Amino acid sequence: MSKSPFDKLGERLTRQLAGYSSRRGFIARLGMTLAAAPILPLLPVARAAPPVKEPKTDFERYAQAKDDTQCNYWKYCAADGVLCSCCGGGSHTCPPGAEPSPISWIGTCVNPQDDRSYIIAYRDCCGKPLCSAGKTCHCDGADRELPTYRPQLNNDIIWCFGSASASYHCSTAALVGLAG
Amino acid sequence: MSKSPFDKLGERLTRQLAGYSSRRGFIARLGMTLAAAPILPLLPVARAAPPVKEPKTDFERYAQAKDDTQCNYWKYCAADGVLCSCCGGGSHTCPPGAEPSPISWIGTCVNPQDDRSYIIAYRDCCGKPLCSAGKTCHCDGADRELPTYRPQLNNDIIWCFGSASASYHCSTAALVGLAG
Amino acid sequence: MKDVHVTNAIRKYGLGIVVMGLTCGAALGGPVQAPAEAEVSDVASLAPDRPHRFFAGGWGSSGFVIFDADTGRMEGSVPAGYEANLSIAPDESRFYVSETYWTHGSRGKREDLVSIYDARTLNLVKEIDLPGRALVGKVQNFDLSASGSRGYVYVLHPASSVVWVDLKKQVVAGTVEIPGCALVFPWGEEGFSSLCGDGSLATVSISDSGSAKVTHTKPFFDANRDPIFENSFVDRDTGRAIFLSYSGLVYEAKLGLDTTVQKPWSIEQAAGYAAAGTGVQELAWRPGGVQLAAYHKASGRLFVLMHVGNYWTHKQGGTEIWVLDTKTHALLRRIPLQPVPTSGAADEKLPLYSSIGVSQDDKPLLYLLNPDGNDVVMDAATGEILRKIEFAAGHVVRVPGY
Amino acid sequence: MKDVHVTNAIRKYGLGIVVMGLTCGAALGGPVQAPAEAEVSDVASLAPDRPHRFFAGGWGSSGFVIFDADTGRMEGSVPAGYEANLSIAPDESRFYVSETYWTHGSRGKREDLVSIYDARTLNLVKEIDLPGRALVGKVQNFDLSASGSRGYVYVLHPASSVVWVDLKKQVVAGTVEIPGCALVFPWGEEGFSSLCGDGSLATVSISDSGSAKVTHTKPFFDANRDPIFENSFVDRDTGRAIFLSYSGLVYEAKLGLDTTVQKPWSIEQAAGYAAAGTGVQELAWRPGGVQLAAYHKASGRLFVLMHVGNYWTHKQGGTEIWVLDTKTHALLRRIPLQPVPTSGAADEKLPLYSSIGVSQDDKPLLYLLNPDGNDVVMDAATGEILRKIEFAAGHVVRVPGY
Repeated sequence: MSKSPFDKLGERLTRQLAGYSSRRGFIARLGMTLAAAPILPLLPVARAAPPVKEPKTDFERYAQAKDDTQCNYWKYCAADGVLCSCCGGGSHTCPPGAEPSPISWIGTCVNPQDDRSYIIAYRDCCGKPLCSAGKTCHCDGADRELPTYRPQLNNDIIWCFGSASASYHCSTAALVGLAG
Repeated sequence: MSKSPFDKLGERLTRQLAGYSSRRGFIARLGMTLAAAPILPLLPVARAAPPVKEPKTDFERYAQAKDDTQCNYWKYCAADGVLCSCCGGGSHTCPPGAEPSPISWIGTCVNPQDDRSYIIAYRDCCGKPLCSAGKTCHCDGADRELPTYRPQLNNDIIWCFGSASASYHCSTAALVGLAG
Repeated sequence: MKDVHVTNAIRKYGLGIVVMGLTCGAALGGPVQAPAEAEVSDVASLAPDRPHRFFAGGWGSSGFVIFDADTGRMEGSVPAGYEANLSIAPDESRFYVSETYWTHGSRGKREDLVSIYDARTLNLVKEIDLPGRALVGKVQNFDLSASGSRGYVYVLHPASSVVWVDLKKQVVAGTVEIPGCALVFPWGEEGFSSLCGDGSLATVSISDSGSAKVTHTKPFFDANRDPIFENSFVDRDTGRAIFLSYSGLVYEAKLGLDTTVQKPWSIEQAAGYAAAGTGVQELAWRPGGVQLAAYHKASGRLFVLMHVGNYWTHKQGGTEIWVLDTKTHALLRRIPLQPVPTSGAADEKLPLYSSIGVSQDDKPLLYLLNPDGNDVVMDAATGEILRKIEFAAGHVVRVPGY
Repeated sequence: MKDVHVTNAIRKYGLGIVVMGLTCGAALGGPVQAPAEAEVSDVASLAPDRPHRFFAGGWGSSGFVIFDADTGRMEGSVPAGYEANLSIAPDESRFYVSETYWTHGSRGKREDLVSIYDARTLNLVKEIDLPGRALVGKVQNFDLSASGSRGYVYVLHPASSVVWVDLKKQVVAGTVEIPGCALVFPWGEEGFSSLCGDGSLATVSISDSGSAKVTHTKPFFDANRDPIFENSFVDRDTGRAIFLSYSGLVYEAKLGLDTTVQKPWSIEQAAGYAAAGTGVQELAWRPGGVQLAAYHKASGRLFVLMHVGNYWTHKQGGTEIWVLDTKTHALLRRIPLQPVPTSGAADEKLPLYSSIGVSQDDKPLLYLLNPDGNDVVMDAATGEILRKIEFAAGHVVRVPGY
């Protein structure tokens, strides 16, 4: 099977990112496009991306940037699961006692405040039972979500690889940087 | 502490019943009033008890003898939990793969068909996860139900002593014989 | 005498509660006069041959509940751990559960298993320890070979691979890596296919000695633009497979050592519409849900949960079922679905049916699950709702014969 | 250059999805112009000193959820196994969970534990293996000594006993049998009392060396006719205890090496009614529910869920809260409760509040739980509903300082 350019990009990044991770061997073997290391340095970008010109998805059209305990908060465009914001954590913060997965799956969401696309690292918080927040905190975004055979873009997988326990507690969405 | 006559009765019966049980030591140590052995012989009685003359509880007034998947089925006057009748079992039958607890707690219920009081052995079915039957199958009868310090008459205790796993699946109500 | 003693005890404590010892009088030889007979505490077993039996469970439930769709009654349940899946032996003698436990609930030692249950007693026969398994709730993450002699467990822990289990010897027999691919679609006794991120199918053949060979078809679909749903189908006996894409294209294939894939056809075109596009503001009838489609092997009929939406609404439940003949590429029927309000609140988001199954007999029934646990049994031929079943949770539906 | 490469990749796959490597350009020295800053993935910790924090959980839930009643927000959760209970260290530095696991969900090896959590990080500090514990969801099946140096776990497995745990050394220190008795009501550092089936209290003193001595009070209540609810109260610091009976009698006691019990008074008489009888057709206002009463130590106020019913309705939830002053034996207030319909169906059995807790500060709040998960926070002084909290499950409510 010939690898796609996308896969090659992922591998290159994986190698770079593995340098930040204490689980280098694991991540290298995983061979996915991913965002590693639970503690990210502030990531500068070379130049600001232009506002999005392409048609927006319905999620993007109705997204808001005020309340991160609602499914339509802009960073959750491809979030699947219970929002950690409802469970004692925040949009990029695990609730006390949970462990952010060292790797994550990836989405691209439009920020309604500046109309730009951002890369979002969806990190599950792991090692505790399913958070029992109310139904309005159970989200199932599907923008650009792909099947399991594209794992880095799938949000049904329990993204708890590399954490002490792979038991799913809740989901976060950390802004990584501008897309494109 | 002086033991009550009731306790003494319980102990005497316990000793007798322990003869039927493969867990004699366990049951003797438990020291409760109980109905042992999952497979009971048909129990003859010396004489038929007269119809109940005392005031009935509300449960007894409204009890029915037709549908054992309803909480108001007469034998469930002190049943607490999910009815095994809703889970693939019956009023005195565990669902497939569950194990009836060798001992049980005890209630006395009035059969609306003959207006007589019967002794009911409430045996939990054990070793499987909680049965996920619908809400109408979750019963919480309280007729003559006493606190934990009278364990043989308490229906909040998981009655899975002596079964391979004490995990609660559902509750049954087996008619033992006439009361008084 | 004992009776008197007992009666006193009852009176004194005002409870009328004593135990079987009351019946000791019987030892004195009194005749049986009790109007109701003492009951034996026993254990039920599962009836054989119930073509209208279905299993519902998966994420958020503690097992697979077995329903008899002809009565609507629960027949029993098969316990299940985290992100579990269930497969039914082709001869219906065993149920197999692929599951994961941590020894202390959500912490402690992780144990991945295939647990084997007797299909009559539902007693646990054996637990087979796995080297790992994928924690993702997809119906095709676990399946059996045509005869049921092998089980295939999809693993993503950390690399994509498949563990195959010898179900006769009840041991793990081997692991085969399938980089870039996922899930298992078994054919015959020889192997299985997997869907791959480059738009191909991986063909995995495993010899009796356990050596595995992996080849790939040419890419035939675009995994980025219009991927194939994981909820696709193979007839294990014949290798005939039906792959459905996000936009509603059906790829029919013959899986095996020499896999062939036909040109796709559009279910929207079968309904007289234009083929659905992939634009994020292109409204069309689209397939969507969790276990969003079901396939009746004997007739070749495909049942798909459909809704009107833009692209990327592939997880939305159905407002209609489309019944399609995969042999003639014709739409046979559209069955409207009425979501059932559960809270009574005016602002309630109505739960749509998100999972569908079909029995494999010649009078097939449809089973519809929604996230709030109001399941429906429907006549597959007429669309008539035969009964509703209140059920706690679950997105996965399994039927005998598949 | 890298940017171009990336952009091509995005265009080719039509997804605009790449990872952090996009930002590699930064290494080339470009200035920061991003309007939104990259976010660090971190972990929250629990704030100290929240008198209006409460814990809700128990049967049917996977842990104790921690709520901040002043905001209604979830602060976090403490995982919990089967029929678990939670105790809060008096200095609020630790949370202790008594719990039971089977290694494979509902089968496998049974393990009974006291699990210790850090109260700021909610990280697991230690699991202490127990020789057993009672599988019954009663709030007094696990409690701590006044200083928190000892934990007492009620065991019914098979005989009635109490395991005591040295929480400084984090080891099981001993077991004391309490035949015919149940539950733990600790006093000071020396020991605890238990309720007994003969109507007495067992007084259990345990020396520093670990030797236990069990004595009994005279019987003072009738366990068959009018038993004391398990949901009774002791102030661990003073030994002052409040025992409430099915019929509404309040027995006040001073627990300790020389336990004394006062004559009971009737909460119905405090409300101007006749004392409630024990007849099965005697209608009266009666206490009922699961965790049906709460006690505010500083003021001596007792809050009881009340309903109108016959005897043997002691599990029915409340339609009123009665606020009683245990010092003057006076009824201070009756707060009507409005059950909230959840299904909208006309025949719905309305869920009554079945559990109540009260914060221990000087502006106490009441916490009301009902089985369908619509919890309420109420001003204990006025009965005003301050907020509602949607919550999944649980019958047990715990508060700091108790």
